[in-house]
Amino acid sequence: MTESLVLEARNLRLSFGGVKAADDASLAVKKGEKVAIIGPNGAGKTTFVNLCTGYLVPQSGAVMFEGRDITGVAPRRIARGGIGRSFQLPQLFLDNTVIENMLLALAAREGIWQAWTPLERHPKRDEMFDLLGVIGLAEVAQRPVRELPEGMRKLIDIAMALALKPRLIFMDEPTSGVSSKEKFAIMDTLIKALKYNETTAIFVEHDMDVVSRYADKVAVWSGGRISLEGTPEQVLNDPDVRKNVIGV
Amino acid sequence: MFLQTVLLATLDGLSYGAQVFLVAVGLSLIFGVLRIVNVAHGSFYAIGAYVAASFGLLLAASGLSPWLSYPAMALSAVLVGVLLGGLLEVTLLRRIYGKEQVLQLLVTFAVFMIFEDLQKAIWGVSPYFVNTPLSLLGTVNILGINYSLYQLVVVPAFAVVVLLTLRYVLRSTRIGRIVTAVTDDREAAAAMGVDAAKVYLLTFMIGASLAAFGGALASGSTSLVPGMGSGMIILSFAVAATAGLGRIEGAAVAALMIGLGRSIAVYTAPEFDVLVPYLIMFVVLLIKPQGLFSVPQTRKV
Amino acid sequence: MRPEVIMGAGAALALCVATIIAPWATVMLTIALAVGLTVLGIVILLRAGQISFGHGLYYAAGAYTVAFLVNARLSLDTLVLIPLGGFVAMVIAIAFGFFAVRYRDIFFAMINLAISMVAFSLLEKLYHLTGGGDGMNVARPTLGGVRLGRVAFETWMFYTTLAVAAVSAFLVARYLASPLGKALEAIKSNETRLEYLGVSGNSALHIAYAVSAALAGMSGAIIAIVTGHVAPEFAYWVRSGEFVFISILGGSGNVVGAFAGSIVFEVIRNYAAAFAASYWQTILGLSLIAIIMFAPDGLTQLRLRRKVRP
Amino acid sequence: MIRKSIGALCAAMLAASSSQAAEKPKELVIGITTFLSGPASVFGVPGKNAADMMIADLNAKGGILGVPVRSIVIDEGAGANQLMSEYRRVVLNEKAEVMFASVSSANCLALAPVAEDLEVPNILWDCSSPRIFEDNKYKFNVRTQAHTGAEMLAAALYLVKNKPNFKTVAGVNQDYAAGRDQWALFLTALKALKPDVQVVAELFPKFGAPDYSTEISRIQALKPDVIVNTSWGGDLDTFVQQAAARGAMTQGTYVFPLGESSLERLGNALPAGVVIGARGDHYFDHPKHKSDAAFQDFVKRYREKTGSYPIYPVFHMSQAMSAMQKAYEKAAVDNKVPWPSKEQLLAAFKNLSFHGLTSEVSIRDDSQGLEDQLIGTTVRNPAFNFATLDNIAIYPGKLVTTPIGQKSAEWLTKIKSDLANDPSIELFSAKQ
Repeated sequence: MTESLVLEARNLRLSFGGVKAADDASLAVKKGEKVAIIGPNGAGKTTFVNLCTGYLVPQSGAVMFEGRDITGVAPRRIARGGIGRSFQLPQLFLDNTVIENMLLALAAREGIWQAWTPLERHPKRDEMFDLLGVIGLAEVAQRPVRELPEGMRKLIDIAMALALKPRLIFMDEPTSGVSSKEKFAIMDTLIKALKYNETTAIFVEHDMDVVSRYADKVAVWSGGRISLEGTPEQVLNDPDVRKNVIGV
Repeated sequence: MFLQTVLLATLDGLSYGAQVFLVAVGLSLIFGVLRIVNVAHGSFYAIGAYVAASFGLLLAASGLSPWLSYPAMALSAVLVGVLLGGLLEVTLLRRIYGKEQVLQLLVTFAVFMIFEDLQKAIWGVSPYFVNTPLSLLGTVNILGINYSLYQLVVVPAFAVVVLLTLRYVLRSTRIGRIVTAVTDDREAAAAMGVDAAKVYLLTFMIGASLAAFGGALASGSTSLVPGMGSGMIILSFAVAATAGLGRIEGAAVAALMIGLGRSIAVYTAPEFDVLVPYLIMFVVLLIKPQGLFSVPQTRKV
Repeated sequence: MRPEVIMGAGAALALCVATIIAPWATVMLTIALAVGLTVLGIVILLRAGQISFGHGLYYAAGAYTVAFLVNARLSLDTLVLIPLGGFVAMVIAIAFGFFAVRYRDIFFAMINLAISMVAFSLLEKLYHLTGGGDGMNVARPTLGGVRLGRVAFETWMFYTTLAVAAVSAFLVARYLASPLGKALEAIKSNETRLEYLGVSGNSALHIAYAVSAALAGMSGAIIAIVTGHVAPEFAYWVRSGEFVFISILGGSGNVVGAFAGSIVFEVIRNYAAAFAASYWQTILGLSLIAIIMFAPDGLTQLRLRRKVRP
Repeated sequence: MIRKSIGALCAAMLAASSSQAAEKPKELVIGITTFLSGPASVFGVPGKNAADMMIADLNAKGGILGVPVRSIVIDEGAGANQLMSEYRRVVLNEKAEVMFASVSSANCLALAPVAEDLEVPNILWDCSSPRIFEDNKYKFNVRTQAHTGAEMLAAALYLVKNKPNFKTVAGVNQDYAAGRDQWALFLTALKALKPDVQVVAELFPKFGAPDYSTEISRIQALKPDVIVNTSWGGDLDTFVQQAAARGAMTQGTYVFPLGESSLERLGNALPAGVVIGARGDHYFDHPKHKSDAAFQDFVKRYREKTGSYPIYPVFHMSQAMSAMQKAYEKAAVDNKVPWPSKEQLLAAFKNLSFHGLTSEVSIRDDSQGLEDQLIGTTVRNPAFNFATLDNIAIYPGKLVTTPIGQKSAEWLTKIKSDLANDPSIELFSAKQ
């Protein structure tokens, strides 16, 4: 039954200092799905991502990835196992150029443990230029990340996760910090990039236009659990969701 | 027999532990607020001791009451802390708060080197010893062994007074709460509109005064020699790290541990008394990387 | 790479010329180059934003290895002793690294300080084994199978050290430019991202730690051979502080800086000692402050680790 | 710089080719290693002050063979490596003809082979390790004073002679090589002289320890008859002050073989009845020489300059200076040259007799100096505001120095107890 599931979070619980950060949270994601996680501001949607990617370890419950139990496994092993992640605030090597960031991701995938060939002459470096091309950042490849605007950093952050060729990617608010004019363009690019590697995607999102347009499934995070899930139409028309999440 | 050894070791370790505590607590306080590991802290200890000794000699020469040597110790601690500590903070440290922690550490390392020469230039190289405080109070006999009241009671008592005062000030006064707030969460405190520059200066002067006070107390029972600060800084560093940087009560416990550890070693394995503080520090850091009394801090992504 | 190679070659040539013009400076320059090796090790750790305030331990490990081997009358050659010193230091670093690389920043500095002070105390304590505070004399070994007189030995030791320094500098430069070296920068810059790329920052740092200890060990071995004496103070915290001092002096931007800094340090120190014997500490202290305050360009590699916020 | 270096190079080549008849130099450069920083500067700085005064005196009288002397001082406190490179620089670059090394035994052990290597005459002016000449054969090194073996033997002889009835002994010694050597040799001698002696504690507090609470408690608990402490400088002062404050200074006989250097500083803290050594024949109120005009004059001028009475490094420096002057003069006369070559100078050191401020010292074939040892017991003297010595015994260097070819650690096991009553020992007491 679980074979077709890429990710399955089962009854995750975690509390620090009396605050229940996760309280019986469960979610199942099928291969190829694009799942949006929405929820009220400050509800701790990132906590769920952190639990699934090993940054936080649940006190009870289990996280299954492609049928294997990855509960309590270190983030770097989870990353090597095929789960990529981008962050709400991009986590980049600010002093380096865009391509250097990408090349480090490439080297991480291809084997970082070599100390002879300079990174900039990595035999597969063209692949990274291609990937930057797909997401439309080829022109800034040689610019230091520090000089780029937040929206571009966001994309680079995602591109680094994609460079690992993950089978599942978590994206934490991919369009935050991007002007509303650009967000659809960016999402289009990302969806294209996901298709490129047949990657399953889970993204935390607060923009309902983006959610309704790109998600196959929507899950509502509220009270430390997935309180409701369904198709975008079902969920976005739910009266509770309309009141507490969307705010109409 | 074992209990007696422990009791004697405790009595022996008290004075030493108390002095180390005074120096370490200043180091810890400064780190907590300024986030600087102040290598020059050992110099404040040494200079405090020399200034107190000079006062002591002055008192002896002027024929005033020898009991004045106690207030003179406090006075020299404050003088060193406020004048020299203040000068250092205002002229140098203030300019490096934005820099990498390690660079700050190196700047204080440089200051330490300069202070070493300064001490020699002012006080020369002959050992100073002013025994007025030590000989003034006499001895008490415990289990057939004479202890000097100065080492057994006065020095530890001062340490306890300092500890209690610090606790009171940090918890129950406005300035203390500000200092605590800065120690616990720098950004939040800055956001609350705390005048960081003032808090830093004040903390540094207090921390330096504490080190100088530790030195002043030491001047009553130990020789003042060139290089005395270098040994003390590394020891108080060990205490502060064992306790967890920024932890006041922790420093007291760690200083006692190190004081006791050393004297127990002299009783049981005299070969290894020198190793004790570093071994304690090493083992504690292995088990609790942030020190015994550190508050766990979770980083968010 | 290219400009660095030219710079390095030019500097090496200048040094050779210097020893011919001023033979008395040969030993001083040899020592400076040897110390530069330890500093090179510090520079590697600086790439990861980490400072060891206890590298004196590895420096002493290399030096004492040589002292023990020479005093055991095994008749080992200098060219064997130098790598052996590096090897022993590296083995210790690999073992201790299992603990040390879990720490970062000031705690990394401190755990290193603690272990080096334990080593320092032991070297002083184990009097019958290590000669205690007196240290040990190291009789002059053969060099390349030849037993040389003082002047010839000093000259050839200079060239040997220069060769070791040049090869090390080249290898380290390659290392720092390689994926593994770049992973070190990533530790400083953003370790969270590194972890999510599937790379263990601890392992990358562990390797760097071992390499840097091996360099310090070779450095200590050369010092032991050149000065003919080892002492516990090699492992004292002030010595470790000096290494960090020199790395700042040279700037950690490139590998040549480690040696440049080391030579400048040695010269300042010698002249300060010669012309102001009572004030050499002040002169060194002032120059350190001046560099940190007014020459931040040499310090570009040392920036605050990025703070991460949600 | 370059011209100077080329000049130096040529000079060096010239010097190498003409070892027979050396050119009389414009000045005689000597290098002196001594502590200017760190705790041992209590010895190093008085030694340097003494050297400065003596060189000024020497130059005022026309220098050595008409050549003025200039000294270059090297700080031993900078660490062995720095010291060695400075030492080389002074020899090779500054062209020092004679080196004086050093206060610390560790540094002597390190520098002796360097001097051989550099082929520069090296006067071991203050260090005490017997290992220097017992473990090595040196051509360029010469010691113008005694070594630890003689110093400890004299103290042990004095103790068994003056306090014959003790049974237990405890040692409190600084934890570094010299401290351990001193205690080991003292104990060896003591056991040979008094085989039934019982050692109740051997404590080695850290060098530079600020606190001896535990050690003093243990002494009070164990109540040994004799307590031996070879500490010096601040460490000895701290120990005595803390012990005195706890009434521990009067419960047994204390033996401080290096105590002479702390007498003045300790003031009232040091009670009467403590056995004090002086690392040789040194005492500002020396019973044999206090009426010598030169001695009186020097002590007076030294006090005027530094505010203190001279202590043993001052005397050691006077011996080294005198030995150097004597050796140059002897070599010039023996070889009938205006200025001796290096070889001629080294030859002159053999069996050289000279005296500094106090009694005559002679140098043996193995380059070790034979120096008398002065030991006394403290008394409270109204003329001084610190404890002075009385009941002084002076042990001839020949009597207490390990014979050539033997090792102190072995030789001391074989000494006989009647050595303490040898007629060559000179006794001085205020009562006589």
